[in-house]
Amino acid sequence: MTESTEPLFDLSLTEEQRITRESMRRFAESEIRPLSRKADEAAAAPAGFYDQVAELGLSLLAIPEALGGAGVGHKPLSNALSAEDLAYGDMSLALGALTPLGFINAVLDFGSEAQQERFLTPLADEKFVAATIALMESRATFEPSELQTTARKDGSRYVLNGEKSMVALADSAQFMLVIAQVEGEAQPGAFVVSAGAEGLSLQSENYMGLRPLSLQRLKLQNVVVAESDRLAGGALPFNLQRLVDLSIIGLCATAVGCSQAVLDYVIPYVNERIAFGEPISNRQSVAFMVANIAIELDAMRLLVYRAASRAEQGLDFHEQAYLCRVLCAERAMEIGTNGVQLLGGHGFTREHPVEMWYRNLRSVGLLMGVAAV
Amino acid sequence: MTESTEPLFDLSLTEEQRITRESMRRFAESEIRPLSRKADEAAAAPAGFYDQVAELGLSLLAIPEALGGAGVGHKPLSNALSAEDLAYGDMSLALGALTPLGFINAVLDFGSEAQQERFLTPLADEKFVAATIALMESRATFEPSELQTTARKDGSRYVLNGEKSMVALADSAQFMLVIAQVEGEAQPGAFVVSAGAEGLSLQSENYMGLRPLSLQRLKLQNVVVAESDRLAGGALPFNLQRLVDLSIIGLCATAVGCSQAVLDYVIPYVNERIAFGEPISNRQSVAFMVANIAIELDAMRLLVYRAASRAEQGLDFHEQAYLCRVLCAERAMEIGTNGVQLLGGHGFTREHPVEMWYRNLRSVGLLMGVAAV
Amino acid sequence: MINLEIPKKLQQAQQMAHQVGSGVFRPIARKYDTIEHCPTPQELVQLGMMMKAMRQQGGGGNSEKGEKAEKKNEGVRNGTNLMGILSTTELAWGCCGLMLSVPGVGLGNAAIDAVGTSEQKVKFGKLYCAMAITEPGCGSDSAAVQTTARLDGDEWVLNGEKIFATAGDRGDAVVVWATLDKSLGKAAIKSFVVEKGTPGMEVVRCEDKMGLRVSDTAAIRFSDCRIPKSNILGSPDIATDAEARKKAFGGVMQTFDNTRPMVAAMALGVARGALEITRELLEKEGVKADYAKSLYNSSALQAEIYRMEANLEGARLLTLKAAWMADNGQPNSKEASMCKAKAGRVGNDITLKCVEICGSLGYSEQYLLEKFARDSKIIDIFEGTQQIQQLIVARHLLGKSSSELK
Amino acid sequence: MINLEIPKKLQQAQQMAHQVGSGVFRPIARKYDTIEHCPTPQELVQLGMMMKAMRQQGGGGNSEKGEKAEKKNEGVRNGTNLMGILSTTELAWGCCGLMLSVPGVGLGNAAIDAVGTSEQKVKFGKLYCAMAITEPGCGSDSAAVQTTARLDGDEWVLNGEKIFATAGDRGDAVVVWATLDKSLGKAAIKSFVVEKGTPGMEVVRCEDKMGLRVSDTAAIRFSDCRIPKSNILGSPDIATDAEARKKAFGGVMQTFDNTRPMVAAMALGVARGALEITRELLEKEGVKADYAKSLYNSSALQAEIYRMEANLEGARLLTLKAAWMADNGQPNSKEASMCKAKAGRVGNDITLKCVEICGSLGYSEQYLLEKFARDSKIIDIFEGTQQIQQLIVARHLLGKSSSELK
Repeated sequence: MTESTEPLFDLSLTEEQRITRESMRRFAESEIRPLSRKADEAAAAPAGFYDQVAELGLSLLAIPEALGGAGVGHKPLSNALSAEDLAYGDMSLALGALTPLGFINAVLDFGSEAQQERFLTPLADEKFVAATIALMESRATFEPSELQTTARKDGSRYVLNGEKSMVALADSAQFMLVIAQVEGEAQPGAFVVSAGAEGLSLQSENYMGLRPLSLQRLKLQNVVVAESDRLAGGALPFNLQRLVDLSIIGLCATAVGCSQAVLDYVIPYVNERIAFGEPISNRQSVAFMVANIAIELDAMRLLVYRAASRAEQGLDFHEQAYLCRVLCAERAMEIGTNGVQLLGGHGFTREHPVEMWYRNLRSVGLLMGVAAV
Repeated sequence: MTESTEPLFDLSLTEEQRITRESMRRFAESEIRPLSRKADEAAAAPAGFYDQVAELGLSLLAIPEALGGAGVGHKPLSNALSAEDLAYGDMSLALGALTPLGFINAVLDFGSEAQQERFLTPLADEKFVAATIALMESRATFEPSELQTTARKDGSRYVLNGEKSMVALADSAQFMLVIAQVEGEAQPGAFVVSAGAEGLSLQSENYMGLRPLSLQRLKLQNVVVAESDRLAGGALPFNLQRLVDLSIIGLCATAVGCSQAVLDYVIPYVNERIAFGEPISNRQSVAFMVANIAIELDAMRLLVYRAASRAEQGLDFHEQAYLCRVLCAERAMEIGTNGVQLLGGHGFTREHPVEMWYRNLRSVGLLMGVAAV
Repeated sequence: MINLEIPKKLQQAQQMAHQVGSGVFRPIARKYDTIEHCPTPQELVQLGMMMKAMRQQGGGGNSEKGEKAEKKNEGVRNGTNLMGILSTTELAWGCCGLMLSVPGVGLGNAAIDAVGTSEQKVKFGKLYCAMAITEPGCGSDSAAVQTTARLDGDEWVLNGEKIFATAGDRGDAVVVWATLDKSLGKAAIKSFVVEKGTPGMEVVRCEDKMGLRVSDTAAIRFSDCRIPKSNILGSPDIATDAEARKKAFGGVMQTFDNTRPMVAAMALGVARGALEITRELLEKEGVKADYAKSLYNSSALQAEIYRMEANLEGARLLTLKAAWMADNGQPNSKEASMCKAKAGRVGNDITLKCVEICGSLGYSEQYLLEKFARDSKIIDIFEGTQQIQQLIVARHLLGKSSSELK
Repeated sequence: MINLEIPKKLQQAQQMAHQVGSGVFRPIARKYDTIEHCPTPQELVQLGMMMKAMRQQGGGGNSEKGEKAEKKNEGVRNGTNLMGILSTTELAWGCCGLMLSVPGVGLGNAAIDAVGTSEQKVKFGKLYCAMAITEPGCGSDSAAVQTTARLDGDEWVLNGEKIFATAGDRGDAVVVWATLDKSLGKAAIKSFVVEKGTPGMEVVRCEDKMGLRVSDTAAIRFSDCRIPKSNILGSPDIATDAEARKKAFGGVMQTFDNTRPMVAAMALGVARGALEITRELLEKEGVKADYAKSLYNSSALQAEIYRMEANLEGARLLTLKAAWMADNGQPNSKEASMCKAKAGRVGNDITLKCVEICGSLGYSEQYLLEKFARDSKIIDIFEGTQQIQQLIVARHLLGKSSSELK
């Protein structure tokens, strides 16, 4: 094969990615993991945690230089790698750390220059400023393209009504991108609602896992949004599918990081745990479970990388994101439950993190709209 | 618990069933199993085989005494037990042996006295007289309630058009019960077509498995059936669901027999086969595969028994038959493929029967209308 | 005659248990999941007395009936084992954690029923007995017990540490596995009843757990803990020849033949509970699993439900079979492990799947689905993990010893 | 830069292979499945010559490129390994049995490429070389080889019996594993090239098989079969210390690092073939898998397809990764086994599922679905069973020797 400018099939990191990964991973191991259990028990991120996250510059990087950021732009692949690395420390805290970035990416993709200035400048802060996306609604067959939350046009403004669920960081978000069915239009629209808007109320809810993520219900009763706060198109026309797919990639990337945590935790455990006179890892049923975690985990990872890389290259990535979700939802849960199984009764106690990972990994099959990379 | 006439939860056989099972099982082991491979290679039942089957009296038992039978009537549970036992010898030959019984049961259930006399008397023979049910059609999303084969009423007769597939023993059947959508009616109807009827043509087809069963395509071009040959109701009104469900129970019962054959074959094999200095059954991956075959097999069996027993007791059994199919389709195939896996490369050769069982067991997820018990 | 329907007589008991599950457990299930470590919930105290009374009247599962059932050739019996499965399923349907917290019926009671003398059954039958087998170092390896029992005059002296003793804190007594002589292996393992408050017995901690949070799971330390000589269950003799040794340990292990189907029943109850809620939530959205079309011509959600129902039904019937065999005096070690293996994994699969397909409702504490998905996990672990059950089944099938198939 | 798309340069080769698969193999796939034992199909002879020529021109997978790829630090390479995966997938998509029957490119050639000297690569590179490892008594236990090789003057004398040698009958030569000294274990196992027609080498039989029926699978007996001294691949020395012994056998086993991803690619091709036919048949009935709605809001058939596609994609990417690592000089034993494990089982699952969901069309010989479901099974077995792959992966992960984790 002669040289060509066309990209080769490649699994190597760029130098920049390698350096970023190293620092993300170090942060995950030294700063996040030690907080993980406490955050889960408290169902809240530890005080000051997100400000520490802000120092990593996830939000700043993406925001245009003119608005106070680093102007790297929307980089789904690099973001997915960070999601994976942070989630190695803790999946909930990683998703929380990435939540404003999801909002920022949506504004970068779909917002006008004026909107970018208005909504991104406040986020370009040394401190963590939360912003989020409100997409899901609480019913068993929720489908993002079939929303019950509505936006009715009324002169130069929209009136929003409905109820959103699983809105991450809803209690601290300065902006929320509310996705609603626009009356008289075929496609849903995206509306930036500011914290404290009239008619907006929050209802805290507890979940099986991702407890520190502050997933809340958001009620909208005649919430008024100026027409200028609707993200009606910028670099790209508004595209809910794209937004959902990027959030799926982000979520799946955190599932990869969390699953890797499971693998790295069970290996020494099964090697050290003695039963029937030998390490339990000398038993095929144990060893094969570990092997399968590694196999499925690597498959998950490669699907995430492919979807993210396509997104970053500007190729279609809907199908890839879809398959990513299908594989990760199934396999991440398998890894979660086998992680507990490998520790036996001990795995069921909160002395070990595997039970928390089990609970967190169940979200991969159902969560949408969070942490769009 | 005091005594009561209400039946207890019970897994014991009646004395009669015990005796029948013994002779069926003996026949399966000594007469069927040795023919199994040859029949598969020839894609035909060995000459004289079905006459030997006739001596077991499967058909005769069900036919009323007045018509030359033993008058035991329609006994789904006993029939299912026989299906299981015969299939222990060979699944295809068992299904073939039971095919006329499916027709007989349909006539017993849905035929008038005159029809019973007309269609059952010729089957009450010492020799094997074939009769069959033509239900399936060859398309990927076939659904028994949505038939493309049609019956158009024309005076006192019906004109049938369409194509049926996977009709067992079609080349030797004296009668075929053709299920067709009746024009102007909501439900399909059942029509007895005699061999050699004008407009009827057969097309032989080969399948992955069940090769000796002579599964054929049946073309109907303006085949005329007298109104009196439509099974419009007897002991019960015609009910396609019931017919399909009974055929599912019959098929699943043969899957249980065949899966048991797999289990009984692999146990000595893995105990005797040496690798890495020990019997391979000393390895958990092998041993657990065997354990799981036994576990799933017993679950399959109990679902079959429950559905068949409910049918025999006159209770609703649609849901039970449905679940039976769902479980058996999945687990029987799992057992089939693991049976081959346990023999490794040897399992892939036709020196051992496991590859044939693999092929036969795949039918459980798709075949309908054959061997209604 | 083959009949896999539940006779009306048993249905009555089943319905009673269901009423407890739905009327008593369900309304307080979330509350006690949240509270976690607490004294026995008040709502259960009266229930415990009622159930104990029922037990003694023979309504629920007394040992007398169990003995009768052992006699063969009396015709088919549907006895205490089957009854136990049915009622356990319904109670676990309500809340498995609360079921395990009802004072009066512990796993230790099952052990006493299985191997105790009539005298012991009477004496300890009144107590709420926990079971303490597992030790910090031994997990599923029940034969590796390090806790020792030494006879000193008229008393046994126990030393060692136990973990994962369900109701070990709230119970009146604990059945403890201990070895009379470590060098003699399995045969020297015996079980002893230690009443609460006995000096030298100390509850070290109650575990923080993912699920079954209302149920207490205690770590207990025995330091020169002295109990009466008569508190040993079974014979104090240590079998001398290999065959007898195996049998002796087998006797201890036999308890599992009764308890494993009960634990399988817990999985059945939890899974059915999850599946029912899921079906209700889906029906609200117009998705009805009515068995109208073939599996592959159904919707994805219908297909999932059919698959779950099929596997649940398989697990249920295997469990009923194991219990029926016990009721009819048939050896059922293999079948007890088979049903535990199938129900354990199916219970976990179903509850997890239900959370997934109900989306945010499944994952939220608004419904019990997420709780069931947490609770179900331990059922595939305790009373012998999935892997241990498979080992047992495989050894039976392949005719292997535990040294051949490790 | 992370990019998992196939570059255009490789796509061309891929498309060429696809055309062979679709234009040459597919039309005759059923015919030769039915004929079974036959001489090399005429349709393949010319193809074989063409492919050999391509190999020598460096278009297909020559060893020179392979060597270059071994050198590190030359920037990322997409070389012969990746190319091999892509073309194997397409050819197997056409018909895996025919692919294995194309004269000229045998598994033995891969072994010669991996461990032969440059001289041997030239000399034997022209031959169509089969691989003979397995023996009647040893299955997956490659180290238990009983066939012996004894040096007698300038010749090796081989004795023993081999089974499951793909193309062992039709090939020009066979690469045979034999031991120089049974008492020295793995380290004494060497591979030898035996040309067809060598006296003392006899094809005993060709197996009747469930699938891959056109491909010949030979049992070969060696009775005092004498071959030139130079026909040994690698060094004739037997390593003396434990570490070197391990390495020596590792060298033989290294072949697998190249062949396992190739076999995984076969599974990918067969599975994709089945899935594509299935999608076509379903589209005829109006069922389109267009990724329009979430998994659980789709139909059961759509959901099945999505699941199959997802797992196939996982297997595909794992396989590409293992090949990419080889191309870039990275040790890939673990990854070779990972992709073989995943692709092997996924290939079998998918082809079987496709038969099921297409109903009578899937089961019938009218389409190739049932054939794919037969062919796929051996792919999860040969070149190391699913279980062997898992063992290898587990040993890598857990840092275990083969005596610790058996």
